[in-house]
Amino acid sequence: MAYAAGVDVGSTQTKAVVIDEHGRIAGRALIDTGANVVVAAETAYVQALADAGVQEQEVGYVVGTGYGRYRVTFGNAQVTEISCHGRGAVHLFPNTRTVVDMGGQDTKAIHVGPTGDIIDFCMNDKCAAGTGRFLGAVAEALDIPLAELGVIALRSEKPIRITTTCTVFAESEVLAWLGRGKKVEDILMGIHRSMVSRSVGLMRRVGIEPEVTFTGGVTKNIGMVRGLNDALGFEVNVSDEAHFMGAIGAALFARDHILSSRVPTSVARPQ
Amino acid sequence: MTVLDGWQGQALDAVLSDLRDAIEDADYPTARRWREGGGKIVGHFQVYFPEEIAHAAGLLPLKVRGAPIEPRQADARFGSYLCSILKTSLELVLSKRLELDLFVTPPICDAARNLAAVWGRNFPYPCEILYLPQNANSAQAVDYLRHEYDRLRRVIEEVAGRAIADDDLRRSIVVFNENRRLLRDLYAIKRETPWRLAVDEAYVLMSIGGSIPREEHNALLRAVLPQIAARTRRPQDRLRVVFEGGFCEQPPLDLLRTIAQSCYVVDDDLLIGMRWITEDVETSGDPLHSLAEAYLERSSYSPVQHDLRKPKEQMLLERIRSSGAGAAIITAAKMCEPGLDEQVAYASALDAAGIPYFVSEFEESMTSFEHLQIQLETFVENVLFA
Amino acid sequence: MTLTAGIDVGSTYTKAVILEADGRIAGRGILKTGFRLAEAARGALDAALADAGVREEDIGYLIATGYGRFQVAFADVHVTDLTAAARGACLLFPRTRTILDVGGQTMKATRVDAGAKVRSFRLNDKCAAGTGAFLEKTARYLGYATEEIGPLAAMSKSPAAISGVCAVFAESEVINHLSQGTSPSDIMQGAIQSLVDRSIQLMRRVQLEPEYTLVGGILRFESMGRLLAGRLGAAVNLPPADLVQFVGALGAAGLARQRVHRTRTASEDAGRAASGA
Amino acid sequence: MADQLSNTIVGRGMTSGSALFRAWFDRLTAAAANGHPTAYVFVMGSLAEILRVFDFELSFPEINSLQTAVRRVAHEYLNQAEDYGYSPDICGYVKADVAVQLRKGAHPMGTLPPPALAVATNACNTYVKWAEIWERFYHVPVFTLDVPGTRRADGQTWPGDPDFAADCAYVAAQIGELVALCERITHRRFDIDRLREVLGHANAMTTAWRRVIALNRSRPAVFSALTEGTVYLGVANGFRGTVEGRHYFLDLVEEMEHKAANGLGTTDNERYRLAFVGVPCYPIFRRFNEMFSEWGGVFVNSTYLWFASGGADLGFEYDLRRPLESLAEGVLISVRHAMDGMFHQDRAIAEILDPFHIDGVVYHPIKSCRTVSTGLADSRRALMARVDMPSLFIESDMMDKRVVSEAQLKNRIDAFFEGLASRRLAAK
Repeated sequence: MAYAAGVDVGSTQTKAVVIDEHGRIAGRALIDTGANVVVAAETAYVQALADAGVQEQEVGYVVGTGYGRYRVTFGNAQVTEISCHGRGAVHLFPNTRTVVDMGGQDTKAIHVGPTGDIIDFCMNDKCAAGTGRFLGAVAEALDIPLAELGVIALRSEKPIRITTTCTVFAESEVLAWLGRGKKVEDILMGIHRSMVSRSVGLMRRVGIEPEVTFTGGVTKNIGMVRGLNDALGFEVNVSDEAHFMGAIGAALFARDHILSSRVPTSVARPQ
Repeated sequence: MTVLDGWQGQALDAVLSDLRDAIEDADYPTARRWREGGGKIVGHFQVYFPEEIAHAAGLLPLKVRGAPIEPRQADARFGSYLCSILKTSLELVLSKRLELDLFVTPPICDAARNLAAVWGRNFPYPCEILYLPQNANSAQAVDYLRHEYDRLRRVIEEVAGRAIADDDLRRSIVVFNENRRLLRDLYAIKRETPWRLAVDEAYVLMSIGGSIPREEHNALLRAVLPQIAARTRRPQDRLRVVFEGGFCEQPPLDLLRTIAQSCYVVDDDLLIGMRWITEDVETSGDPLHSLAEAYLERSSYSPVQHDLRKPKEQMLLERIRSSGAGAAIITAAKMCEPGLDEQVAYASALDAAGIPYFVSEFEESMTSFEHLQIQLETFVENVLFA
Repeated sequence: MTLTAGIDVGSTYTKAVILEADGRIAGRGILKTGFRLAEAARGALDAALADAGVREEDIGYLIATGYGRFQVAFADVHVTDLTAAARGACLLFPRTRTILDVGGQTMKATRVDAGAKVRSFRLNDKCAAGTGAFLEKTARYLGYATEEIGPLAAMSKSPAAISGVCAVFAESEVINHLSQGTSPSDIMQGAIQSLVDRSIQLMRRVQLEPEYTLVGGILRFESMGRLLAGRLGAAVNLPPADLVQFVGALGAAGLARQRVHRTRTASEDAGRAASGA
Repeated sequence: MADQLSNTIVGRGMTSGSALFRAWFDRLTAAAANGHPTAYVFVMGSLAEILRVFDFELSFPEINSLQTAVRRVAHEYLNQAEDYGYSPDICGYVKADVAVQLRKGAHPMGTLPPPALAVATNACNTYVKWAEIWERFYHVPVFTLDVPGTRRADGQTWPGDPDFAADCAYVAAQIGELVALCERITHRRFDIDRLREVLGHANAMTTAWRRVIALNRSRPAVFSALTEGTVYLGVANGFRGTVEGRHYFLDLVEEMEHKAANGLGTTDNERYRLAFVGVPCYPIFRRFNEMFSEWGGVFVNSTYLWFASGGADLGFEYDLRRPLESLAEGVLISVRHAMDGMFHQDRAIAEILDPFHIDGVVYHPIKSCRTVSTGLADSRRALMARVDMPSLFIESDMMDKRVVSEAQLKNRIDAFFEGLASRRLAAK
């Protein structure tokens, strides 16, 4: 039976996913992208194959996505992570109409149709303030593990109002608030709130139609998940695979191609 | 109907802190009270608006001056490279914090001219542009503006459901003349005895006038001005400065307080629209013509009006001279094209005149002032401890 | 004889310098700041006192600077680190007119007059790829250590163009260069050049005037001074290695000394006047 | 036969267009040398009609500035202006021009003369701030023509309405004041017959401009509204009211009609027909278009061709029997049309979707120009609420490559076409 694969080369991490004909995830891998993008793509792919216990020749089609998609040298086609996140989200949560993805350097809001096709999308253009990278900088400044930020934030009783979420100034900002004797949890909650309202602003641009599926690395942050739920007034979908959503979407596009190779199904650009 | 209560008979500091809360309350409580009393509101954007015309129809002219709030809904209706006040002003109405019956904006800048269109696509009530003359030097300007005011009168009459007689207008002009006179007195205190009135205190006293009936504002000012004059505070060794750059978007009170810590702001252009007309408006004759004439012939200056008779840098030097300031703080709101353009001309004029100044940018939603504070301190300590 | 002291409470390190009446450095102390700023200031001062072998009573005047300056209860006055750094630079290089101070997150350009008085200054605005942190991030991303940055950049043949205003997006430019197969050395050199260009832009805003002095944490990258000089086409003063971290504290101490001196001469004049001399 | 004709006229608009540009900048360079009086004017409300009567050379700082970007040196000019004190956040056109002035007119295409007179309109408030800069540099007369725009959506007034009459009287009075000013500067009497002549040329060009834009309804598109259209636009502005301009546009109509009649497209790979909203991305002008053409995307119309032609797309024709009055009316109606985009653009775009067979709309708001960018997100919402039409919203700049991230743009553009592709698949 033929397998399909997707490789998502992101700015900080590279993810690879192998799926079977039924779209079930057979194997996955996640590694730091590092300096050599080509090698990262190959390594992740090989690890995913191993994880699935699948031979390379059993894979019928590979789609590359993410910033480094054109460096997936062994890929058959490229699709942007925007299309892939939309596709992946609808595959895991069929009623998804809005996708919000928080990655390292950008936050995306995607409005999708029933089949996962992109109706509209929007990303932070001008500035990377309030993206996943900012949380990383804050974690560094406070010397707290990234995973715990959200947990600590939830302890806050009176969050501060914070509007500057520029990564470059994360440290001085946080120190300034500490200097003013604010509690760590209140600072963190302020940060989470401001990040939430930024992403809700993006979602409003494309129109918030439930269900909303939250994807990307930041989904691991319980503070952001709760924040989004509160701001939207309903629960967002979060999958354990949220981290791999781009790669899953890419693999699904690859699978389309295998299943109906007669019709030119790939939305990828004709080479 | 009164919309601002509880200040009568209170001590000055208590009044000031109440006003501060009212100003910082993004729900515009005084406007809410006015509507609950069945009144209608004409919201007008910065800088200048002939409020007398709305007042004469028994409406509340309300100065829409943004708010320190997250533009969660407004963001989706604008691009990225935009000043904050435009977004938060729209956010105020999208979030129902503020409800209007008519919105009017003068096209003071390229961004603001878009406001009436965006606003109009999102709300059923009339949203208008008031084309104040940009060619102040044309012989035709006064007549044109008079006709434009007459057009505005017709629009307001429709909203108010009643006619506006010339005598109504004359009565309103009398009220606003007194208001302008009282504000001139307020600024005289800042200029002559700055230790009696910090810039943030003067600001709340003036700013509240933009969201309450002027009769109430006049009563308030009449009551507090003597109390301020009676304040016994010791003059301190602080830098006397002019604050420039507050003609449209308003700096947060905390920013003004930060400045007040090290400077006496003896004059400024904060909410200059409220003090745009510098003398009493003619109360006899054709009131609309008098208002038009005053706008063009007896008025202050701002980066958003071009008038060959008012080179802005000369006007600034005059403001510094007449207020006995020793330095200037030249700010502009982030992304404010006219304000940022003007900074350059101001700076070179101040260099030529040998007046120390420092240039900065602000945003109404700022929450941290370290960046500004350190620059301000450096500036002050190097002017004072020479 | 009166000693003076300067304490610079920075976000990472707190430094203290004690000056002799004649302006020579009597002693210094440095330690990590941590979250208790007042204690850090106290500790740094004690270290400096010990180093100088003097007692606190010998200190006639003390000025605090740095972001924690307000926490130094025992300071006579405090000044901002712009003022202090400018003064420190002028003490080390008296003909300094333009000072560039590049730290982890901020970049400051200052122009001073012959009396070391600050005439004009500019800070980088928020949205600055041009800070030390950016170089380290880039290096880390490329898989190199901070101290390898110099040598790595030196190997560059055609530096990559990095123009992004936002540090994070500048990083994405780095990633794109990588994904286009640009060599790490060219990327590193490109990052440094963009930093140097930003520095010069900021210095122009205060009107370039020689001599130039470079201070701040950026001096960890020894190539920075050379590159800046190259782009400026003029010599750039660099503080001696052992004083790099003490420029601010030194400046504060120098200002304190000037203060003491002025008050003393003032009282002497008064005394002379009284004795009718 | 058609082939022979093709060889002679296809592409003529581009070649003779760039020839005219060269000649124009040579004339400006000459003026810089011999001191021939030059007027600085803007594309919205240039009032070339009046200024040509007094034989001013016309310099369009907007066009000069965008040339520095197209020739890839804009950043040098921007930096110089920012060193001079101008903020990174303000209009890049203004800054590039400030640098040109600081360089005594030195420009990639020659030497630009200082102004003897500057005419600004409120059609863009930044024009007024810009003109104040020259006022300070050169102490020359700055004339601000104030054109009252539309007051509210659907609130346009027309001849016969007293409100229109009041606006028109104001504009007419100002034109009279400008004429008097020109007479003072040039020591020449105003020649009404010369004005008739100029208005005649302007009429011919306006009619042709409308025709050229309309001809792009044909499939394949006969010109790219983003690339070729921008060159035609430059001639429409720079040569407004001249005999050269008249001939150029008569030839252009001929070229476009020939291409339309013979099915000659601007590209042989037209897969998606797009409308462009906003200002081009000059720092990567060709590359920007490539990112679309790679997918077979062709821009068949553009709001830039509307507002940046000063509203000429509206096709107002002057009545030569009453030149001055008609000029006042024309300026009021056309400039108003150009500056009022925010009120009616979403409807105007909806109206061209079918006739131009448009598959998608690309919005390109920019940092530099708040006049055209501020309301785009909202008017896009309005359009999408009205019609089912894919659209793309990308932000960059027309001058400042620091905010033009090619990787970011490409990512969004690719995603947009992926969406168009899957839409096509679904339709099958």
